Order: sequence, then C-alpha cells, then structure tokens
Amino acid sequence: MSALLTVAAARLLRSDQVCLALPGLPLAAARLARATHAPGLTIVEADGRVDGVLAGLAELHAWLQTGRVDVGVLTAAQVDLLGNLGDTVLGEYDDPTARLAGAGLSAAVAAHARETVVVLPHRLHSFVDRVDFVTAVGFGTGPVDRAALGLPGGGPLAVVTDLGVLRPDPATAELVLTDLHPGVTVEQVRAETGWELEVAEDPVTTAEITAAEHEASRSSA
Amino acid sequence: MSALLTVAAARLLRSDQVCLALPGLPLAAARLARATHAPGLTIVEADGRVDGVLAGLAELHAWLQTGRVDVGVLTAAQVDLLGNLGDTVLGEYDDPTARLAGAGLSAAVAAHARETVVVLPHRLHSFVDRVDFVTAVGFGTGPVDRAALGLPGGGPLAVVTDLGVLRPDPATAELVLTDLHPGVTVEQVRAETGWELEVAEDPVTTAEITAAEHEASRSSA
Amino acid sequence: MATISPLADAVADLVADGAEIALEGRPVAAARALLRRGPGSLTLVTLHAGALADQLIGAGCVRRLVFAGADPGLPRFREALLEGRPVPLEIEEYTAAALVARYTAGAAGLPFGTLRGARGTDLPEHDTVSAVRCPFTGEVVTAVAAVRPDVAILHARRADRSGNVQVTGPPGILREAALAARRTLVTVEEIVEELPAEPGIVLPAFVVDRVALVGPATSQGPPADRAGFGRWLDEVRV
Amino acid sequence: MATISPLADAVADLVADGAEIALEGRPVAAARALLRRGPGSLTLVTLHAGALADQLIGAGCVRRLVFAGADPGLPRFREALLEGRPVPLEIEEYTAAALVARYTAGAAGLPFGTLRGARGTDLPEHDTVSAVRCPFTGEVVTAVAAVRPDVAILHARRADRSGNVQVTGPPGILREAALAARRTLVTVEEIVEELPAEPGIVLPAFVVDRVALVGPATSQGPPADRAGFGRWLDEVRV
Repeated sequence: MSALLTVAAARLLRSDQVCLALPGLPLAAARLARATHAPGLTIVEADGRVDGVLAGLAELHAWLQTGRVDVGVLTAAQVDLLGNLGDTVLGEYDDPTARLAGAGLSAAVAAHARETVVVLPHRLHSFVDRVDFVTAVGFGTGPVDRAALGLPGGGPLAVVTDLGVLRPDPATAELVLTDLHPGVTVEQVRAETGWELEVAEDPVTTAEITAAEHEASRSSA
Repeated sequence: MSALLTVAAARLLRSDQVCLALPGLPLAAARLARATHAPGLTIVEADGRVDGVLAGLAELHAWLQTGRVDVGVLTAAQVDLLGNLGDTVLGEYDDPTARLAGAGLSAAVAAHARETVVVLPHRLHSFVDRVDFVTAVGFGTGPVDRAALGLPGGGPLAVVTDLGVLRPDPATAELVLTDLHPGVTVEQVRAETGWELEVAEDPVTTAEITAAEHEASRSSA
Repeated sequence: MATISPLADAVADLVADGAEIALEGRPVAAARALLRRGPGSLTLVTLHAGALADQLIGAGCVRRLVFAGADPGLPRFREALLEGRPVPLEIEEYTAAALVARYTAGAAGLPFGTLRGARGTDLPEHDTVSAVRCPFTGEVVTAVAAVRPDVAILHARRADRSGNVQVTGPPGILREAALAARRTLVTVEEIVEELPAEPGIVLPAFVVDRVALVGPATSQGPPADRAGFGRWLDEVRV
Repeated sequence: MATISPLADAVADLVADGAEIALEGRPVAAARALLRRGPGSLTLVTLHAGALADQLIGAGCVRRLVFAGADPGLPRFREALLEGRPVPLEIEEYTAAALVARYTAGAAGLPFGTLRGARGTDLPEHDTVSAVRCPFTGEVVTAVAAVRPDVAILHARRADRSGNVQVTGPPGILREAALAARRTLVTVEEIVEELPAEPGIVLPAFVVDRVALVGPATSQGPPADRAGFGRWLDEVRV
C-alpha cells in the first residue's frame, strides 16, 4: 500500500514538466514517473542537480522565482485541511514538543511552483485540522489567500498518501478525498484524518500498480 | 620606447597582488610582470578568466565590490590632470566628434580596485587638462573627491606612458612627472601634455629594459 | 523546453519587429540570420557592442542600443549615432557593473538589482537607474531596473539532443541573459548524444527555447566603408 | 591569498571565541578540529543543520544557530533548544531562499539582498528581514541583511598548490559563502599539481585564506544518547 503512495504521486507528473522534488518520497515519486510514463520529466533536486547540470542554490531560486518550475513535490510531518504544510515544530515554536526539518526549500517551492504534489503517509497525527506551524503555504486560510499573499504558484494539486488521494475543492480550497487505493475504505481514511473529511461524490479507485511501475519501483529503490 | 611603456607598468605590479587587467596594453603589462619579477601575480581578465578559473561577470563584479582586487590596470583614449579617464566620446556626448569604447569594466575597476595603474602612449591629444567625458574616475575634481563620492579604492598610483611615469601629488592629486624613460627630456613630455605639467624635484630615470624583460616581452607578444 | 530547429526558423519564430533582444556570447550565425530576415525597430541589449551589433545597426534593424562598452571605431554605429543613417539610433549606456546587475535581476525574477555604483562618471541618467536605501544599515546603493528581453540570442559550444547547453569558455553573462529573457535561442557548434562528464557551465534545457546548430564562427565581416557594407549586406540577404 | 596548512593550525588561527562561522559543504574533518579546539559562543551559520552542527552544539560551542533547515531528530540540537543543555541555544531560522539571499548579498559586497519571499508562513520575524520598494515598479520585495561571517569553513574535492579550489559536486552555496566571509578555510581531499582542464566550479586562490588537506569523509559519528555523546567527545578531544 505504501508503494501506491509513490506510484499514485508519480502518475500525477507529466513528461513535459520541470519538477522540483525534495529528497525522500518526493524524489522517489519523480524518479518513478520518469522511469515509466514520463520519460521527458526534468527532475530538479534540492541541491541544484539536474541530470548533468550542477547549479548553485542561488540559481535554483532564480528558476523558482522566474516561474520555470512546473511542479514541486513536497512532503512534511503535517498537512492540514487547507493544504498547508507543517514541518518546523510540533507544539509552540518557542517551546516545541518536537523539532522538525524547517522551511528549507519547501516554502519557496510551495510559493512559486505552478502546482505542488504533497506526499506523506496518511496518519492521524499528520492530517490535522490546522498545522502547528505553517512551514509552507498551501491555501493559507482559504481560497483567496494565495492571491492576497502574492504567491505566484497555484498551490497543491493533490495530497497523495498510502490510503488515497485528496484534492482541494475549487470553491473552498479544502482537501476532499477523491481517490481510494484498492481495498481502502472511506472509514479507514476518516479514522486517520483529524478533521471532518469530505469525500467526493464518486471517489475513484486507484488503478493497481502495473508491472512496469512495479519493476521501476524496485530498480530505483 | 613603446616597449618601456609595458615594462615600466609591469614593474609597478607585485607578486602578491590580485591584478585585474583590461585587454591590450594593460594585459600585456600584467603578463610581463608575471613572466619576470612577479611570478605570483594573479591576473584577472575582463571576461572573468583567471588561469583555469572561468568566472561569470557577476562574480567578477563581486570580487571588485568585496575589495578583492588589489590593482587594476587600465587604459583610455584620454587622461587628465587629475587622473580621470575619458574613453566614451570626444566632444559632446550628444554630438560627439568620436565615439570611443565606453565604460565597460573601467568605471568599476577605477572605483573599487585598491589602486590603479593607467597605461597609454603619451600624446598631446590624450593628455588633456580635463577629459571630454569622465568614463572612469581618477581623483575627480580634487584630492578629497573620491572620499566624497564614496569610492572605496585608492585611485591612480601612476600613469605610465612611453615617455615616463606620472604620479599624483598627495596634496593636490594632480599628476606630476616623476620618471623619465632613458633619453626622454622634460621638454619632450611637456610638449605632449595638454596642461602645465609639474615635474618632481629629482625625476628618476627609468632603468633600461633588462634582458629578462626583453625576452619575456618578445615571447608574450 | 528546448527544441532543436534550423536557425532561420528559430529567428523567424522568436524575433518580431520592435522586439527587445539580448545578444551575448558572439552569436555570429544568428546575427547573420537576423540580417537576412531584417526585423526593424529592435532594442538591442548587449554588454559589449562589437561587429555583430554594428552590422545590425548598419542594416537599420536597431532603434535603440543598450550597452556598456563598444569596440572603438565601429563604422555603422558611428554613422547611425552621428548622422542618423540608415535610421536614427538611440543609445542607453551603462557601466558593465550596472548592466550586469540589470541582467542578474531579470534572471532572478526580481524587479530591480543593486550594485555599488561607480559614482562620479559623466554617464547620463536613465530612468532605469535609481537608488535604494538599505533598510538595515541606512546605506544608499545604486538600484537598476531588471532587464527582461523578449529574446536572448546566445552562442555556446555544444548541446545535447535534449537541448541542455554547455558553455566551454568564460560564461560571461550567458546564464543570466538566458534566465532574464522570455525566450532563448542558443546557437551551438555541435550537438552530442551526451555532454562531457565535467560539465563546465550548463544551461539546462528548460531555460532554453531553441537550439540551432551552426558552424564555427567565421570572420567574413563586411568592409568598413558604407558602399562596401551595402554590397556585403545584399550578398548576405541573397 | 591561500596558504596550505595543517587543519588544526588553520582552525586555531581563524576561529576565535564568539566568532560567526559559516559551515557549508559538510566539512567533517574541520568540524572535528573545532570540537578538539573547543571555541565557545560561536554563531553558526549553515543552510542545513546536520550531524556536524549537532556535534558542535552538543559540545557547547554554539550560542546561536542561523539556519534554514535541519535534519529531523538531531539529539543535541533538541537538548540545547528545549533544555538549554549544555548551553542555551538561540536560533535564527529562515527559508532557504532568504538565507541564500543573505549569503549572496554578502558575497557581492552589498549590505542587503532581495528575494521574492514566501509570505504566509509562521517563521518568526528577525531584524535581518525587512522589505524594500522597487523604485521602478513600486513592487515591494523582501529584503534581507547581508551575512558576513568571520570565517567560512568549507569542504571541496581538491586544490592545486596555489590554493585554487575545485568543487566537483553541486556547488550549493560554497562560492557565495567563500566570498561573503572575511576569511575562508577550505578542506580538500587532494592537492594536485594542476587542476583538471574542465574546471567544474573553482574558487580562485585569492578568495581563499587557508587550504587544509584531509582524508575523505568518514562516518564515525557519535551515538545519539547524551552519555554516549560525552564519551565520544572525550575521545575526539584526546
């Protein structure tokens, strides 16, 4: 089921895109996409590596700021109802119960990439009504917040987990369950979600992992 | 005699310096210095080339702005009493009688290098009371002008020509003839200088070109 | 994302009358292609105006030249500037540091760049040069407006089939010009299956729109006199 | 201009109590040399706080950490932050874009840098972050104060005998950190007569003060528990 997390995220990436993928699950998803249906996908890594191109970090930020990154693939310890990512602390900033990774590139990718795909395992402690600390903005406090903040990118396209896929409702910007991985029930997802999760009228069942995806997952793991 | 121009300029460069040399006579002088008495001289070329280092122009300006260039070697069509360089137009900017090279790197080198050495043939049309257009600031309008303008570098150390060497008077910042190349008379220099040229009390006679300098000039030409 | 196409097609697709084009890295063949096509009223941005800028000016393609230095004695530049022939030429002249900062700001997606300007020169004021006060130290530094050319026309050593471009000599301002421009055309001398492992400076394919293969630069420039230039231009345009 | 010297000497000469040091490129051996010497009250600037930052914090060397990201679960970082052990730790946290802009401004000799900041996050305000209005478009962009560390401590692949340094992997922020710092120490894994012809990224010797030859990075890190860390630190300091 965890394999479907990267597979379902990879399926959202297109061959003509420039993709900035953070280390870990995001990079695994991007590499899987390129190894299967998106051979033309350009993968920009967090250190500025793009195949043979070794860019400095200033250049990587120039790519982001000039709108050259089509899709960012992000992860975080927490995601909330409005697609905001929490990855700095749990608890209060000045007196945290846990110290996490911090903003790094995530804030800029969330701001500037044309769209983002968020990948993380679907667990109750991660899917919260409101993140403890907004490390990277999804839709802020509602559907018009990105425009008000002057964030040029479109925000989260989808949050992909090991249980299914959530997508923002265009009217409210709230995340709605749109896809269920095979064998997963709505109740199961709701049990791992810290808010009253809405479900799309006709949730899609994620297609099974293909042989090619399986093979590519194994060889790139 | 023209060979003494580059030789005398080269002798002003020291082995422990970082030298930014513009193309032409300046670069020839810098290379000659390194081939003779200053083997450790670092020569930064106008395109950002430093031996094997190929820096971009933004980086070259960063080196200048952070004070990492010890000496700039410049040339121009005109130099005036106060060491200002004119290399943009002759005549009025909007109605010039001749169009010259323009500022390029010269303005920044003149502003930021710890000191500059100016090299050009000594001709009446070039040694003028006041340049037609200040392309690169020497001492501006007087000895305190560089400080008033906020220019961090020290300005011209010397103007080296095919007749001799001029150096600024510390009190007035005006160029004074301090060195005569062998066989050159003060009258000869005055005849090629467009202002009432002052002469140091005891002008030095430039040492003859050594065999090593001669050899290095030939092989680097 | 870069596509590889014939030079004439790339120029026809990217350069319209009135466009602002950046010319860097001495793209000899692309300048020739521009002369053949003959767009008018261009704004030409180039750190150093040399023979190529002079040819475009002589052909009447350039209305405005934005530059920081020029080869002395360019004959067509002089005629356009002093006699308005074949068309009047406006000039917008900077120090190299200022024009580099304009490119760098454009490349970073910022509306302006900053530098420690070389005060005290006679360079005329432009409405692209101003000052900003540092909000931390109170120092005033020179501010310049970002340049965002419609097209950057660049020359580099080689590209791979995906359009990743490798520069082998000093990079100059190529990287910044490519990022600052809305569209980028790079001419290269070879297209290889794979770029050498030590990459030198690379423009990734996603900052390049067109790559065109050209021969190495040759130096069949025009004669200096006006009549000779006219005949040369006619031949180029055949 | 760069001199090649033993690592311990370089650290002793360059790093004083209370210094602001930038640590980039994972200089494992230099961090070990710092632990041995044990300076106190350092301000540590590093884009990404990992194992090396954690060791220095655990040894009580660091008073203030300036960073944009951290490995999750660094044990000494957590103790210093939450329990003030072994010494209280102040943190100054940025987005990577903002800290990169702080380095870039320092490298350019400018008092501040600009970026299109990622608004809307909960990052606390610092007096190093402000805003400036573009004098041309009126847009407001984020301004950050330049960082000018006393010393940059960097790791790269190799150097030549003159002290020109070559970076073979992604350059990250090495070039900017070297230029922004007042003094620069680079550890390298080999010193060669001549750097390979395709130069990759090079720091010229005149932006480097000390080069020290070290072995390739080994990974004999400390155990996670505090007592184990203390024993490990004692061994390092023998």
